[in-house]
Amino acid sequence: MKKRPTVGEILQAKGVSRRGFLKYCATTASILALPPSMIPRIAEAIENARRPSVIWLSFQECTGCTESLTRSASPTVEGLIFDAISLDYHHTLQAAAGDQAEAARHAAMKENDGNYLVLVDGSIPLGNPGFSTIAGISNVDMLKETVAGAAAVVAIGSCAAFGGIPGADPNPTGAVSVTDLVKDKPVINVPGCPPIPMVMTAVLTQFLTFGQLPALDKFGRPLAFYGQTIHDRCYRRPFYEQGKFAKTFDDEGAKAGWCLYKLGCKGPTTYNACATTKWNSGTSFPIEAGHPCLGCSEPNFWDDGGFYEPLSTGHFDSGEKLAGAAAAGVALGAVAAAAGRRRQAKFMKEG
Amino acid sequence: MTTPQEVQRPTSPFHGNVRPILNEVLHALDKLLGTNESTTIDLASLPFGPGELEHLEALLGKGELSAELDALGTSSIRETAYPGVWWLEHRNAFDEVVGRYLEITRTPEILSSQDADIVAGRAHLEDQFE
Amino acid sequence: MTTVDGRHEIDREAERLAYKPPEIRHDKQGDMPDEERINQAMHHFVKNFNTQTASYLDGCLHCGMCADACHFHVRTDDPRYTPIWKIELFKRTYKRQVGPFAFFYRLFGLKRHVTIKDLEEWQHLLYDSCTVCGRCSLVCPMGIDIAGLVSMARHGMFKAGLIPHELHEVAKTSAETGSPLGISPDKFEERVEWMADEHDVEIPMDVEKADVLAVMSSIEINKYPQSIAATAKILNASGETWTFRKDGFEATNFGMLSGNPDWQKAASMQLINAAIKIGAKTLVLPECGHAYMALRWMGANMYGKPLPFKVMHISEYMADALNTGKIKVKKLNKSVTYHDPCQVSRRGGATQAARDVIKHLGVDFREMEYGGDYNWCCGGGGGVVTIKRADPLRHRVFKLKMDQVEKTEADEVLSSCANCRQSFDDSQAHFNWDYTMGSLMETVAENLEERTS
Amino acid sequence: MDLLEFAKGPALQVAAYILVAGSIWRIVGILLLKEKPDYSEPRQSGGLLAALKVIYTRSFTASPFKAATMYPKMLAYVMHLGLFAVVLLFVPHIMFFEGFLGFEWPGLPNSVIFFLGVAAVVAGIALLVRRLTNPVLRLISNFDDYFSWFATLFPLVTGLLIPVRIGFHYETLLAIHILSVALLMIWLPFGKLGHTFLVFITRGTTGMVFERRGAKT
Repeated sequence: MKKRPTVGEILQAKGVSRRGFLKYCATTASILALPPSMIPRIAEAIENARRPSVIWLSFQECTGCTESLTRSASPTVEGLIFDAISLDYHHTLQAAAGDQAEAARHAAMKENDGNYLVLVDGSIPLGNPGFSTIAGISNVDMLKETVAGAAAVVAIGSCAAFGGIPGADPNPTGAVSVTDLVKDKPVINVPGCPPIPMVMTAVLTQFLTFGQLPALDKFGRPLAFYGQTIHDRCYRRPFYEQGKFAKTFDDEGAKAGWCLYKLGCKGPTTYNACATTKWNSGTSFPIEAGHPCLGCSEPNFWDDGGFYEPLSTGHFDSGEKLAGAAAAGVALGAVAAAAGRRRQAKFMKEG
Repeated sequence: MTTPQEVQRPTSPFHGNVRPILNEVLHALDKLLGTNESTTIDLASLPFGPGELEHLEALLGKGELSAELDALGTSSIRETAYPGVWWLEHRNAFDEVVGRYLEITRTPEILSSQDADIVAGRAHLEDQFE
Repeated sequence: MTTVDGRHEIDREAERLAYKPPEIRHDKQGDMPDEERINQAMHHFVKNFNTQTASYLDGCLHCGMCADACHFHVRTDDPRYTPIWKIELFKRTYKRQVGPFAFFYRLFGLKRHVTIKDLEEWQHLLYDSCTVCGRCSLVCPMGIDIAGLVSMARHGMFKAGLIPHELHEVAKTSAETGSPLGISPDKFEERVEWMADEHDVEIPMDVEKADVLAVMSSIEINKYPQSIAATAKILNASGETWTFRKDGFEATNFGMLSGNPDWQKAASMQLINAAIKIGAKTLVLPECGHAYMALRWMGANMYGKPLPFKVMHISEYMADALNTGKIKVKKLNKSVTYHDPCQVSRRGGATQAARDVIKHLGVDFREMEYGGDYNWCCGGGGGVVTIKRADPLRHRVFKLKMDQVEKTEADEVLSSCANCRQSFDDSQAHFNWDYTMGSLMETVAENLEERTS
Repeated sequence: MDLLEFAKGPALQVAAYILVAGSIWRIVGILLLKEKPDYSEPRQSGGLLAALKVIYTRSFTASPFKAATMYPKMLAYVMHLGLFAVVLLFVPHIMFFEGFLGFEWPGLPNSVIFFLGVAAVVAGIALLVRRLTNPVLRLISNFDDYFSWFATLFPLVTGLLIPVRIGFHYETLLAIHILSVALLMIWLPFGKLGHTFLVFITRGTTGMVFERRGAKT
């Protein structure tokens, strides 16, 4: 097996100066949400990192995640990272199709056995294997086959990470997440609908530079990006603290950019980096655009109450049951009083 | 193409995110003077409302020195009106900002010539003699 | 060599080294077995539970503020004298037997059964250390009428035969003879005649039909007989057709104080029947606090329907007569303070009457600090003055009253309750105090202006 | 279903049923006991107006008792007003109520609410210390007093901790907060916290009984 070049070698071959490299490391640190003091270590790690092989599997998905990633893959710094990986299989992006494509997948698996990364977007239907197939192979079979020799699996997007929209109630296809199926390999969840492209590349960069998996939260998400809530990092947070809320999408509060909590913002319970990393090369993010956070990077976000229902809203049934409770109270009270009176009468008779 | 409706930008840039940064810069300057320790603040990791970053930039102003670096796109390294506080902005080949930092230091490291480059440059110079 | 008095044990737990106070005497009437006493107590607690008492017993927050209003607690700092604690057994029985969640209390044993030891201990709390003055009811943030509950709790204690002997004896005498001091109708008549002679006043007795029935308390008949004459003078002066009756003269109600509702009813009915018999429009109660509570506010309920006559305390009657000009009094040149009988003022609502009378007397009236409705009790109400063993405690409590009176620096202290007067006299003797309590009624009677018309 | 969903859904729902049923049970259980008619001739009119009067006036301390009860009364005021403000004037709470009432009212800024909440907690702790050290309160206190204290302070503290975070996630703290509120709702009708509704009945009774006598209420 020929030795893949290190990233340092690749950059050097491209005539990038040390200053340029330092600049690159600084921006990488920024992407990885690492403190600037880590730059020297990153520099060292990147210099010696080698191109890994990546196999991308797309199951029940909308290609939004790929769109998100490829939109970001204009030649930016993170784009360089993609130059540094070897995307050996991605049936949407690759030119090859059918048997040829599958052959490429098998070749990559064989050549990099035990070292390649598997990226998955989309959920896997278990209801009927025929619901979603690629080259006649059911999603679940392809996943199991591909993952067998992988170093790690990255579940890209909320569908792969948590089941997502295909898995939403009533879940007609019996969709499950990658973690539901892959138990013996490390799985990194990069949820979001879609995930922030920079976050996707950062996870790969992390793997590439340090050769290890990032620290994960209880949902298997890299803490570096999913460690804090949107609410915590939201520039509108001061308005929340002041109790200034937009009540409709076109009132004075909305125009003044007040907090969107009342409009159902899920920022306080949503762990993601949108508020700082932002979208479209740092242009904006939903709250900045005036729309509450939907909480798309959280499990079951689709089924977790209305998007426009404030978080503090309780989920009550109709008032009828409450009226029933009240009626029960009246009955119990009457019974208790009657029992009390009966006791009194009995005691009076006894003297 | 026109936008379907005019979006009103909030008139006030004050969401309260600028002040804490200035405070942090102040402490970093104390540290620089005290223990000669440099600090780098990654502005991308901090929340900013519309207009706030510009507000911060304007507040810090322009100092005596500014340099431009041309490596993997241009970068501007500029001392602010407050000596020791540097504003660094990295751009990629497409002139998109990819990183923005405040460095509180005497000279930002990236301004210094790097050994690896010196070695490569020296070899290059030697070639000139042939 | 010193010898140690072995009768008193040293209490080493006390804050300061001290003798253990002597055990409180627990009195028992009758020879019921303990089981039966508990049963009786519980049954007669339970009888009292109605919407009103339930709302009180369910409402307590255990804030303890009533302790700050109770003279017994304020003077001793003994937490057991916290008013709400005095009805703890009553409350416990309510929660266990009748309250909305009684079922659970019984099922899980959340409130333990009342024991004979509890009842014995509470005898001291429900009788010796509560004058039913109701001051605690005013501080309670929930507005619980604790004094009223104490009265009801006494029903159980009485039926269990667990009340102080003296009070039981007085109540029994009252039930048997119609007077707590055993004053027979003939003795009463004798006294009336004597007073008529002594004070040269006409005193009608056993008139068949009269607008006003006047009654007296045994304390007055026995200890302050001049009250009889004073009553007569005032009623004569106001031009009423009135009478005393031998078949209904006793205003005190020791059935109520001791906690026997049957005796309470019997005593009240005696007066009610006498008044109805002569077709009285008004029944004038003497200077007696608890008599006012017994007849004015509880009489109709004993009767079972509204009374066909008005019930007035003598202070109310005097205020009315003075305000309408039926009687007139000379102006007095002295300073006076007034001690409010709890049952007449605070709990009876006739606070203003005495003040109206005092105003007509033209004296320099000096209201005590927190006088009127927030007045400190004399310490002898609720039957306490009859309980000999409670004397030291009562005297201790009286100190509050003394301070209150002395602060006014008034020449004289007046009141309108023979029971208060009795406690004052007793405590005065105990402390060699300068103040002697005067009677408002007697003061008015002595200073009546002759009718000019 | 995660903890937050459980808290917001079934837990709160069941707690609401118990709160409503238990409160009415207790009220009806008291009101349906035998009535004691009062045949005495009233000195002045009583009735409902008298009840309302006392419900209002007992919120304040009569001057003779002010000195003696100043400390606990002040603490109680701070705690009650703090609780009132926190429960009813905190904007997310208003939204919670709006969720089923359908209308809203103006709230207070979070900083004010936070301050009042902390003040209420401090007052609550001071009241507990008093209960544990004052001989009267030690004697008359029972499980109800201590558990009711806990049931009241627990949601208050968990609520205040949400913005402070301390190592927990927002939704975890929110879930704990809602669960603690559910506990409070479940306990409220049965213990002394029932004074939230009994205060009207108890004070009202005194108003009806004593106001007609013209006696001091």
